Amino acid sequence: MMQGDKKVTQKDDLVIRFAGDSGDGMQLSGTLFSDASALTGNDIATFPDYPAEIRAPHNTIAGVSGFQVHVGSHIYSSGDKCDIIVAMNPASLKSNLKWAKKGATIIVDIDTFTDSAMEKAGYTGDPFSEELEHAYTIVKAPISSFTERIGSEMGVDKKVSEKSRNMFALGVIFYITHKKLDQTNAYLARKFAKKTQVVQLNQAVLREGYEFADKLELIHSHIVEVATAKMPKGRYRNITGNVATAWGLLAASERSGRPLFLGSYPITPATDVMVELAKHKALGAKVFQAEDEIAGICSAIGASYAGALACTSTSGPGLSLKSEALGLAVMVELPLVVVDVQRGGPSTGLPTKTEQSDLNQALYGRNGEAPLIVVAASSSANCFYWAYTAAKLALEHMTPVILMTDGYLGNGSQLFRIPKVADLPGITPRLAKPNDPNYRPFRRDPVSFAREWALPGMEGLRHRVGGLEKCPDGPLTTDPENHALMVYNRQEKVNRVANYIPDQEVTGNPDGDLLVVGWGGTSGALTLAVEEMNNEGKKVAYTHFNYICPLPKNTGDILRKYKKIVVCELNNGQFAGYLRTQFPECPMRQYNKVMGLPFEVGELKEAFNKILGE
Amino acid sequence: MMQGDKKVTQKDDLVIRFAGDSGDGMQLSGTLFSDASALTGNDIATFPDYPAEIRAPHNTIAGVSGFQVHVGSHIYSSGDKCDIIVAMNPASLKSNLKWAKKGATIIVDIDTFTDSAMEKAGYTGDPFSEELEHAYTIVKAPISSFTERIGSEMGVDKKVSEKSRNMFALGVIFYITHKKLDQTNAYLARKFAKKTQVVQLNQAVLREGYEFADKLELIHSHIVEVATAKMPKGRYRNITGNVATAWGLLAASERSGRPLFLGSYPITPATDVMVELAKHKALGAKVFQAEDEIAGICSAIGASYAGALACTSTSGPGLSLKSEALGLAVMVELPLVVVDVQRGGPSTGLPTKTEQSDLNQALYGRNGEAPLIVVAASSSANCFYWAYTAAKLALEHMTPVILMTDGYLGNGSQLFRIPKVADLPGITPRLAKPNDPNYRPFRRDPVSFAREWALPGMEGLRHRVGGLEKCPDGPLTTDPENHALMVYNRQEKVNRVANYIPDQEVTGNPDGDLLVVGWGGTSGALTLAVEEMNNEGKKVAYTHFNYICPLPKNTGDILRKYKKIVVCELNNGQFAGYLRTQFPECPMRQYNKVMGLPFEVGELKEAFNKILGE
Amino acid sequence: MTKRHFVPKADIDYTKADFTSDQMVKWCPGCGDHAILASLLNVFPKTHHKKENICMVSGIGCSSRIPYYVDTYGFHSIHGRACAVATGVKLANPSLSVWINMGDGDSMAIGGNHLIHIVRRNLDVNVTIFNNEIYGLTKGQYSPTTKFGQITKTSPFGTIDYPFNPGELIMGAQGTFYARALDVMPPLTTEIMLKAAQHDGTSVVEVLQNCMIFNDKAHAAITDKAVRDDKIIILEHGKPMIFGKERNKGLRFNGRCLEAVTIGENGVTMDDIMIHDETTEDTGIHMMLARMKGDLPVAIGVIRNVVKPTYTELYEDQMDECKANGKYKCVDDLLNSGDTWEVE
Amino acid sequence: MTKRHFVPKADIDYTKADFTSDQMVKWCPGCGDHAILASLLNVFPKTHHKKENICMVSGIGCSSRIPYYVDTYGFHSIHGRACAVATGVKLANPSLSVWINMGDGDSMAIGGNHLIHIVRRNLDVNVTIFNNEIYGLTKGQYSPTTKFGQITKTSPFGTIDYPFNPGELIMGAQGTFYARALDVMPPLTTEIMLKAAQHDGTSVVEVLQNCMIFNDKAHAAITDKAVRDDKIIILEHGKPMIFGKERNKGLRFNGRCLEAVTIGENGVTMDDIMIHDETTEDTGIHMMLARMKGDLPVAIGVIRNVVKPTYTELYEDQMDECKANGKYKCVDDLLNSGDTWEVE
Ligand SMILES: Cc1ncc(C[n+]2csc(CCOP(=O)(O)OP(=O)(O)O)c2C)c(N)n1
Ligand SMILES: Cc1ncc(C[n+]2csc(CCOP(=O)(O)OP(=O)(O)O)c2C)c(N)n1
Ligand code: SF4
Ligand code: SF4
Ligand SMILES: [Mg+2]
Ligand SMILES: [Mg+2]
Repeated sequence: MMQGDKKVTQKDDLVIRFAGDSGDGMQLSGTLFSDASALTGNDIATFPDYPAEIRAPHNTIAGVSGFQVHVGSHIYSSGDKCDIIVAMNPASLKSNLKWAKKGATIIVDIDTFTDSAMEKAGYTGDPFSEELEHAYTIVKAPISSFTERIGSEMGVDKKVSEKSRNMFALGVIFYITHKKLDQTNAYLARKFAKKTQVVQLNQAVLREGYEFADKLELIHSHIVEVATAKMPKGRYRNITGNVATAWGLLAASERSGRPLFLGSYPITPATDVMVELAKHKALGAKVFQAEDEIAGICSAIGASYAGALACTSTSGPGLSLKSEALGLAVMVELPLVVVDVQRGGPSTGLPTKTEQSDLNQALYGRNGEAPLIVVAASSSANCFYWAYTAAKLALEHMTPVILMTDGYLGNGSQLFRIPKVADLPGITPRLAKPNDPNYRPFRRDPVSFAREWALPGMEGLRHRVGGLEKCPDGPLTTDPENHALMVYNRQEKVNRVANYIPDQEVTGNPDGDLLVVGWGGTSGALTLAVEEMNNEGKKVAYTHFNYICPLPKNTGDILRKYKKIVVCELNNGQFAGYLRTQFPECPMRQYNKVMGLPFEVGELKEAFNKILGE
Repeated sequence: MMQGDKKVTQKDDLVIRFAGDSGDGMQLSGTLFSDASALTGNDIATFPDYPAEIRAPHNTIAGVSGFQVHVGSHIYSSGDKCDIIVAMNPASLKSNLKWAKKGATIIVDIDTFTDSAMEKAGYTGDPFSEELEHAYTIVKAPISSFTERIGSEMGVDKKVSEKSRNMFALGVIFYITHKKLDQTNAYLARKFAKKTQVVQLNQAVLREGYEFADKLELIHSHIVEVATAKMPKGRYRNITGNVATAWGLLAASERSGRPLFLGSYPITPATDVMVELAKHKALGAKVFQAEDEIAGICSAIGASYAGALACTSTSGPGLSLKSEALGLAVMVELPLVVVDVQRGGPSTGLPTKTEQSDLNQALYGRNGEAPLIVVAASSSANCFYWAYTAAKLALEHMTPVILMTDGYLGNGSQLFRIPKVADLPGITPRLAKPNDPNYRPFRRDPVSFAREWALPGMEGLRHRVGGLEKCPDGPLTTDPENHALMVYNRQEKVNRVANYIPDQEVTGNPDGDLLVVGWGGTSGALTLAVEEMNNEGKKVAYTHFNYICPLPKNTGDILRKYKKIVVCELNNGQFAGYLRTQFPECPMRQYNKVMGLPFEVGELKEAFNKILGE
Repeated sequence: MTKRHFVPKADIDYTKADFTSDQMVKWCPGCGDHAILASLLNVFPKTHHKKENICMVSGIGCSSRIPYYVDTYGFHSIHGRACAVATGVKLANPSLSVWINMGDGDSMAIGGNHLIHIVRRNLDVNVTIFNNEIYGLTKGQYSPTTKFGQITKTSPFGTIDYPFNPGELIMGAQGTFYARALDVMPPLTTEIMLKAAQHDGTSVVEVLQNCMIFNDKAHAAITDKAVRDDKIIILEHGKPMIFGKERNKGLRFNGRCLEAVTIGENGVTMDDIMIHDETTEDTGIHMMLARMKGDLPVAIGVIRNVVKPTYTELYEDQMDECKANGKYKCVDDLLNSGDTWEVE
Repeated sequence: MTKRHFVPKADIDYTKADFTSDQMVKWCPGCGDHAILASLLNVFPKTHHKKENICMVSGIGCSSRIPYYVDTYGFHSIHGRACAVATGVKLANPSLSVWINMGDGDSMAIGGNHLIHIVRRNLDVNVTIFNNEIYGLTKGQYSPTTKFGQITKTSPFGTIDYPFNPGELIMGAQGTFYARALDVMPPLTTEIMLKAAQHDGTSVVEVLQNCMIFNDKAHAAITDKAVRDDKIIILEHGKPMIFGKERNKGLRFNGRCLEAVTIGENGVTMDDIMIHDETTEDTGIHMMLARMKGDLPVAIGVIRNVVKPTYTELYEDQMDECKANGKYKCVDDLLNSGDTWEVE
């Protein structure tokens, strides 16, 4: 089909955004495209962009739902601005044009540009002004009518065939990106196995889109072939951060021998961690959908007392509600993993947008001196490892651990190199020995300061725990010295975790003039920005934190080496503030963004260049 | 009665501790003594020391309840170690001896030292060892038998007369402190007005104690007369911090014209704020005892929306529970006063002990960027002013304000110079004008950045508020720029409060070599320690913070002036950490104590001297 | 104590349009919430309350967006806390007519405690529960009212949670007013809501609502036009409990519980049919009515409506009494009360 | 589905002493909690459950100190959260016999939501509510069960809050077992608690308890020896509802509600007296029984005790089924499921 006279440009990476009404199936198009790309050797990352409403009125801006795919040779994030945008109706075009790169290709379903739809989208004049046509390559595809026609040829009702419009757009994209349809055809056959007509319809529409593009001269000079990735050997899959988190916990449960318990309550964007775990009763995962977040964490604390690898998952407002019980977990020194998939705050805030503004709450949001471990994942795929690590630390150090991810990581997807569970680091829970006459509830390991875990049902270890201060032997006491000692011990136990974690690393150009500091979900854009700058001859060092509390032991050494430090985060400077409490001697600049959006490489480079120039 | 041949020593101050079983009426003896002292011109401070149990078994250490009184010429705190201790039973002696100064006078009810009571108290040998008799002046008073005898003479049952044992001890103390009984006799007559027999019995026992002392030669060389205070002119009363807090809120309500609403849930040591306000329906105070802390704050937020001066009072665990709703209050930008009477943490911790470890939670314990105002009272009496100020700031800046006090301030009492409500600074709530066509929910005053307050019921100002991000005009939006703007505005509004508060002051010797920094409830011991050191020829400067967030504008200027700074707090260094986030350039030492107890002057001086010597 | 009414009446007659806000309604097309909103907009003019004195309070959920669509004062609070926020609104200003709107999750999962407590206190507010038996806004997890065994996002193998019956819960919490309505019968819903508004005390109206995206047809087994007449019974105070297409079925009390009978069969006459009394203090029969399902028709309409002084009245009476008898007339009086002394 | 029992039996016979801990009991002398503790200590040996498999869970309050006084595993959690913590304990390890102990404030003020939800789910645990109608540990504020109009620390002019009736609340929440006991009748309490322990599902025993410091004689009007026989009725399943010193009074159902009658007067015979059936699914009569006061005697004993599969059983059955039928046997299977590919 593909004729030899067409120009195919090679590119390192490509960003495509599929945008349409909430019901238009943009998420599916995007997923199919990214899966096909991955299978043909590209690295990928994806990110969905939902509205807060489930299905706001048809053709309104509020109802637009997007899905962005970034494919290429080495992909750290789902990308900033787009090379290609699909807009299934006027509202999608209107609200997504701001994401287009200069000269981007924009594919619209021209059939949807009726007067009433344009008015609903807020257009007063012609959406396709001369400037617009000049600035972009606009492909006006008659998607609705073509799809309807194919449907009617197959005797399918318009209401049904309409649902395949997304396949047309996908076909166009496949053509433009110089890819084959086989894999997607196979997927469609698998997915709708029992509905032959649906398979046929979708496949036909897909092909129609592809052929439409083939006939469109306009496009011929815009065909791109994206470089494939050189990835370490191994078996791969595509995975979202929330699923990776769930699987990491499952793996930790299997390796530690402690049955998994999740006590949780739905909340965007964390719900999918629970939804995923709820599927895996066969693997022994017990999921309890509690009546609220407080019952979620309290049930987890109870389960932990009873011997489970206990977890609770939530987002900002839910973490707020868990504050009091987190203090209890600190006090009773039981293992507990709290997953916080951050979103835009404060309060209900921007539930479907991403942010890193729960850090302060994770570090400090409890009454009294209530130290605990905080770690953060930095990519959708490594949510798996950080969930695993969080569980390992909780079980081995007998303490609650907060794992910070965010909506961007949680909903976004990435390639994931599948590990063997046996190859993961071992986990040894600190179980007490039945009938040990020396067992005392708060006796500590002299090295780690962790206490032992005696489970109800074990013989000869009956004891009581609780939120009131206790002496190391167990009973209650208000003795001043004892309180001072226990406060010290609980803090020291967390501090000593630093002895068990690897050193912090510096990447980019370690001898650079500027140290870029990041933490958590921003590593994609930061890595790329630093890489590009070093490629451009600037000298920039970069260090990204996953261990937040305690910090790796060499953190101070690193920070003290650089004259210029910039701490970059999607909040008003919470990590920077935290670093200052520990390393006040290191002057730090901040680069902050609180817009419900991830960093863009461009803005980062601009900021770093400015600092270098100062 | 008082013979001329006895030696009366003059003293600047005196610390007396009354200790007995929970039911022994020690609180009453203490209060009567402090009231009598105040009326005779002494400055005073008191502090009760309850067990966590209501009435643990008779004669056990767990059941001992204490009440400490500090009287003298200028009193900043309830004192460290005691000059006089009353111990009504063996357990009281055993558990309170650690509070005795060298050479202290100790009065015991010798009748209670039965074998079984001594055993219950944990004594194995004689409680009155030779060393003990040597180290202290021990007055073995037959309090129980004398009291019983007087009772039986009056035909009163032993079970009833027993309750007057505390009066005997008080009589002895009155003698030793060279005071008259008149005032207390009058008080007893007033208090039990309807029970003549009780009045007569109490008065008789009181006199008996006094006369017992008069006959005891041992005591004659230990009579002390405490210097009276030189206090500013005015009308005075004795007041606890919790009552002062309640009254400050009442005064703010009256001055602002906004009816007071308190939505709260009982919790030690904050309950008395609610208990006090519940009495004042006549003054228009609406108190709502909610089903939990969350309903407490949420009802207050609702009341604030409806136009009240809305408040909620709690302690650490309750503040944790209020985290989520506090975020809502930040988002809807409504006035709200949250009183946190801190206690020992984490978790349920040490409910009846004092601590300053909720600061981090007050500053940071919410999801998202959720700035608010934090202020702290520093004496039982000035709880009145800080509650008033918290309300003023909330109403004038349209924001939640957290007022930090603690168990020490809240339960302790002090002299309070009664102000005239009309003399307090005015409060002008930012009420919108009915039917103002320009009213927009989040339109801001350009100077303070505060929004206007439109109350349901007002004509022409209908609008909606809520926890989702909104644009200045009111409607919901997820627009990135708008979010950035609103986050900025909310922060800036709090930052600008610094333009409305006085400069931070330095006391002690401002040219000192060391700057002592304190905040909140520790000012008594810190002031005294600094004063004593300066009197001893050391040069020590002192600055005590009541405005915590935002800090006074000159804070940095002050901190940068000193080479040596020590931040003293009853936690692991939360205020120090907070200062470092803002003034990382100022190296700060820390002096911390987490024992459920206030600072002692002695330990502070030792620490400061060490730093000076370094 | 005489009955007190606090909410001022309007001196003009409003229409539905007066209460319709300028905000775009963003529920899914076909969502049952649209009909409930319409019913509410129809009720407000009938209450004759001054528009400025109406305040809508909600939590978080699809249904909780409703304050944006009503042109009154409104507070879209946080998940589960609508009752608590509304309590403060009403106590601070009893002259407001307060309407609380919540989903089944909002009101009975995270918000369950505040719901039972507001009901126990009998605060004078109007509660509407939008019961779609699912968490809509978070995309389809089971709620405390989801049917036993149902497959949802978080129950891939079927729920094992027994659902609450909102009516039973409300009455167990000392509720004075409970009614059940259907999104598909808006005029009846309006009528029921008006009775709720007229009730002094906490009125709870549970509306069976369809979420066509995540729990479509959850109530279809009783609301479908084809079966509705036989599957529901519309209760009316003082009237016999009759139902059925032919209106020949009724409810009879057999000494321990209710049973459905056919008039004219097995010797059953109209005299056997129980008369609905919404006003009996005892909850026994009302509980039986609220509980009906399966062989018995689901009860629609006002099930319970009893008179009891409201929290608002009791509160304001106590305030007035204290103000009349209080020792202190101003804060200066208080500051100077008890033991004080002058230092010259 | 066959009934499953998870808690292992002990192979020795325990005595009360085996369950008595070495910690000093710190309640006020004369507090009703002492008697309840004694009853509990007497129940444990009778359950024959292995001592190591008993776990006491409580919240915060005077009553919640109880785990320290029982020599088993125990968790003294935070205020109001005992039910939630216990849910995790029991779900994680169904072989534990879980006892939840709470005060009236702990269970029905701050903890009200968790209480109604654990009851709704019918989790197999034993709940004891120590109802002294006051907040004891915080020194005397009114609780959700304090009598209307009572003067307490926070209601100096009398409360205006209508109290919950715990039995009604539990049954409104779909409770399968509810009983009422008196601290002053320890043997009866032990008997009732044993029945509670034997019930499969959530059993709730409300014990009317005296706080002699802050709410002395709160229950005296029915518990005083002088009046007790006439003021309470001890219900027994299958037996007529008889009470009174002369055992000549009884309860009759009049078609709408219960009334107290005297046998032999006005033609009343034993046949008129209602027979107690704790097992009827319908809650109507049980609600009437739980609600009795004033002219009617307060019901003591097991009021409701119905059979319904427990959450524990349903949970474990579903787990077992999934394990038997699940596609993945280990996490490696899961990681490699679906679309994956090899990079060489
Ligand atoms: C503290 C908190 N927890 C969880 C959520 C997430 N959340 C929002 S709405 C909702 C439930 C919605 O269900 P329902 O109340 O039945 O309302 P519906 O959408 O069905 O109308 C949940 C769990 C939240 N916003 N805040
Ligand atoms: C989060 C929290 N809020 C409040 C408290 C204070 N508090 C402790 S016990 C209690 C109530 C006690 O009453 P109840 O539950 O009836 O138990 P009782 O003491 O009467 O046995 C309260 C309010 C607390 N410890 N934690
Ligand atoms: S998701 Fe369901 S409840 Fe929510 S708006 Fe759509 S149809 Fe209505
Ligand atoms: S205060 Fe009351 S409930 Fe608490 S221990 Fe004392 S008597 Fe018992
Ligand atoms: Mg719902
Ligand atoms: Mg109680």
